[in-house]
Amino acid sequence: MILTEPVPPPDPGPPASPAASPAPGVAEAAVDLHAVSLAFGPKQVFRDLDLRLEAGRVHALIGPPAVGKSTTLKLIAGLMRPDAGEVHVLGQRIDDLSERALGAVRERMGMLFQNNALFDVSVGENVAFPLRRIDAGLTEATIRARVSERLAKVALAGFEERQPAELSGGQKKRVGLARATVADAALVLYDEPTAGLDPVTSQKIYDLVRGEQRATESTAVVVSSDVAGVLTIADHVAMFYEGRVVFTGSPDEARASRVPVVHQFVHGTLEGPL
Amino acid sequence: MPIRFANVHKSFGAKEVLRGVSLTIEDGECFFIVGASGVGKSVLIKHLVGLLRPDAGDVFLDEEEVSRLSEHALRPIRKRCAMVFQSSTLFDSMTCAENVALPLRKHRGLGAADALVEARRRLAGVRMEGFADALPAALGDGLRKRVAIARALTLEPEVVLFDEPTTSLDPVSARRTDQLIARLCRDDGVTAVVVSHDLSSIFGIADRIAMLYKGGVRFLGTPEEFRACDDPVVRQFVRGEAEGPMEV
Amino acid sequence: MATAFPSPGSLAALRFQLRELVKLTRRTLEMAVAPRRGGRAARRAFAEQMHLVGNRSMPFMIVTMAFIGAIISFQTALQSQEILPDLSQVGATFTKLLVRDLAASVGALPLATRVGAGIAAELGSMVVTEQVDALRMNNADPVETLVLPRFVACVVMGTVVLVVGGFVAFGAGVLVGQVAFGIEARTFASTALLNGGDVALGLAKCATYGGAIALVSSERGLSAFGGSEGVGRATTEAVVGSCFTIIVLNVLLSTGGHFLLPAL
Amino acid sequence: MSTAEPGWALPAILGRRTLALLSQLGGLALLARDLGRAARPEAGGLDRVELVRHLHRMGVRSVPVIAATAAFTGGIMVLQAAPFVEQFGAKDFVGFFATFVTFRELGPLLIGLIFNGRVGANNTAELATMVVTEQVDGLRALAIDPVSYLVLPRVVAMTLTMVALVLVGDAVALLGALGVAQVLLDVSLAQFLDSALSRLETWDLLVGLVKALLFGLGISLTSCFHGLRVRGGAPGVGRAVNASVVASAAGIFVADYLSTFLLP
Repeated sequence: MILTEPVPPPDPGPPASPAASPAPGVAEAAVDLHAVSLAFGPKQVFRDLDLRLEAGRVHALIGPPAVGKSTTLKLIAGLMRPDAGEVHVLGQRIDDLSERALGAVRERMGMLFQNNALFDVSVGENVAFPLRRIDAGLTEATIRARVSERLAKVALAGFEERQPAELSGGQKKRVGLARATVADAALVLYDEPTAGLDPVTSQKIYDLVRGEQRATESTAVVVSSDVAGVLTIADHVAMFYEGRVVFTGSPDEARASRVPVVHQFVHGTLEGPL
Repeated sequence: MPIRFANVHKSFGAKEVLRGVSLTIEDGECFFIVGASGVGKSVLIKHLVGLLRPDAGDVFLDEEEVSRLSEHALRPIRKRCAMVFQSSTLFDSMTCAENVALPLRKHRGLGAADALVEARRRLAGVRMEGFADALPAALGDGLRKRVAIARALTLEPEVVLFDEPTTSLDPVSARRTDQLIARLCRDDGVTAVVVSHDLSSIFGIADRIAMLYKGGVRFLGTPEEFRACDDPVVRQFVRGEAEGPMEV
Repeated sequence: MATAFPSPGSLAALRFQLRELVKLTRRTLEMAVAPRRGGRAARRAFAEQMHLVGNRSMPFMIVTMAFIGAIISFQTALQSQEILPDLSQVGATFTKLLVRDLAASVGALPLATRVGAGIAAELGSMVVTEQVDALRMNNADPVETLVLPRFVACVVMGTVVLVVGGFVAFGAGVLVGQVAFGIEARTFASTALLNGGDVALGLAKCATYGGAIALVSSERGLSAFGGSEGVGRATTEAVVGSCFTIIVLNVLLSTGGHFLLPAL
Repeated sequence: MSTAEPGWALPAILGRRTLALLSQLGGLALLARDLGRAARPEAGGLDRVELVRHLHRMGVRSVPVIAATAAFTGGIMVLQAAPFVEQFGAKDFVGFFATFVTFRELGPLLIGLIFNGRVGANNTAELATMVVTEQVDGLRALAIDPVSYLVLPRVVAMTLTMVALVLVGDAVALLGALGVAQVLLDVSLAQFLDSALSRLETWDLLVGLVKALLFGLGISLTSCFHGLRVRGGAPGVGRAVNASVVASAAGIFVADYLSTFLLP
């Protein structure tokens, strides 16, 4: 099992600059979608979609509802397969892998689901789940130590024995976040991490996402409807519209964009093509 | 129809949500109830139409004590005081037009066909005439919200309660919804009570704001006062900062 | 899961479901023959499901089967009165009917309702809350971690529950024979007409129905989509699908039994 | 599933179960009372638009699965009778045996179970979904009484539908039995019909229909009750459906038992 090899140990050193990547010089792509097409029944979601997300950054995927942002995350995770085209993740093509072969890639990925997807077991067991699945060799003590370390990091120290049903929306979200990152994933996918949360709680979640990415130099891909919030932590933004990527660039470039849809969407103005 | 909450308490099991909320909302106001997630904003406004009943305290609508009325006696109140839910609550087995036609059929005595004609006219009022025959499941959140607003307005209510009207909407749809609410207050003299934590809406259209915190009213005033307030909890909320005294 | 759904209720949808069911059956059986990873969690999952299917369904099944036994015995006696005035054969006939078919086939229907709805509701809600996707992201194959324990539990404990239910039905039948028709319990509780083939066929039916309930319900649960409505739909389809599958399997097994394990 | 129940001592379990059963029966009684009130015109009365919609959805669209079940059931009845026919040479009785049992007992029972799985479960799922997505609160906020608008048309539609489906099912089961009798047992069409018609009474058919009426009422009330009582999001919907089909199935068996003995 590839557990520790691809990921550098958590390094409390100075945060890496946005441009830093595991292979200095050439910016390596953590995710590369090439000519991807996908349809749900009669509804064409993507036609020839190309998207390249560099390693070691926080990427924000934005766009109006139902343009395929969450679908993109599921393609990257291998939970869905494209009808045509190639999906490369962490240097490997995954769209033609079997479910079992996908396992090796997924061990290097973490995902925070929109509904948190917490299991009906204690908070501690939820966070321990990836560790137990990835490496049978970890001792119980190691697992417990890593779980409590991770829970402390999301400000939920001592919550091990609680049941998910007892928690508030923001707390569940943080448990999901702890579970997604406990195995030191090289690529973490966040599906609407702040949906339905108030501005203060949202900002706390965003800070955690950013802090985690900086500390492990991993890659984060965040899908969010809260455009203003997600732009505060992103290094790179991709905007989806009508099945295509209509904009990629830095948050500042997004705010300054003259493309009408992008401008209207980012600034939330009423007049425009949307 | 002035609205008054008098020392309202409400608990769910062991969880005390409201611990003595007192508020007065004037006629024709665009009144915002704001606060962190789970602080009991929706719980508070559901008391106004009798969907929840207080453990202690009273809720008055036009000097009528809503909290004491039976389900049957609440009906006239509910015709005058409409509610737009966070999840829109459109009936998913009916088309948009049928959704809007239902209260017309039930309360205006219109026949099924007449009600549908009138419903289409109402949908045109929120620029949804093109979706009259679509099922709600086929629409996005923003469009569903507009149909829900059209449905809530069918009986020409004097008060409309909006529960998080812009949550989970993209920025453009959110501002469109704000505009619709503002127009209701300005042009039709409707009292709007809006539950929200969307800062753009709050500073965009609110006449007055009440902020709930830990089961009570922490702040009450105009948007300008809200922005200038030096209470650290209010300030943290207004700025949307992660660090601060606010417990969430 | 699958990306394209034919409109529900159509023949295409039925064919699609059948294909999915066959696929799931094959994968579950493969897993059952060659378990990949065991461990504490897996053992606990098996025990939990056994408990759920066995112990938790038992009270419901005992009550149901008592009523079924009473009804069947009553009707059998009423019928044979028409054919033969002598009631001495009723007990033996009743026993044979019960063992060969009714204990399994009629008992499997309430069992499908109880267990099938439970499985589909649980798996369905795991799908719509994305827990199944979370399992897959953590390398836990849903068939291995969710379907296999339910399948094994249903085959094993389903058989146990149905056999126990059969005895309860038998007891209730004897009681009705005694009370309503005045047939001596000793005369009624006769195994004179019973042979090994009947027992084999009865047991085969129990195990087959148990497995079918698990597979049909799991398949429906795992293909749920679209929020709470989807969970409800999956649960409904699981109950109807399981009941219907049992009835079809009964025709197949009974016809096969008629030729391979003759009754006389 | 959490098993954090406050005790496993037998009295505690029995007490809890009794309480749960009583609270369910009480809830059903309250719902029935509310229905009586809702039926009065000033409370809204019966919504015709909804009634027609439900009759179509529940009735017309259930016909295929009910017909298939009935056909198989008729076949199975003859199949089970086969050994005895061969043993006692009772060919003259096959027609009567098959129709009598189908009309009085198996027809209503099996159709009731399938109806419970398809329509009852669906109904619970639909209402429960409406509750958890706040659609029921939405109705109340529109000053529309949920009992008169949602429950009343459903109860009326389900009861009518159940009776109609049993009539259809009886006819189809007869055909199924006829087919199998002819092919497998070499009983001629005339022989079959003669034996059925000469011995069968209208009362036998009526008993089945009375049962259908009872089952329809029971299933509709139970399924509405569980649907409106749901708690806790998508998983709650699954649990409600599960509870509803199990309670209805138990109710069907109890009602069947009582009516079998009370309607001679």
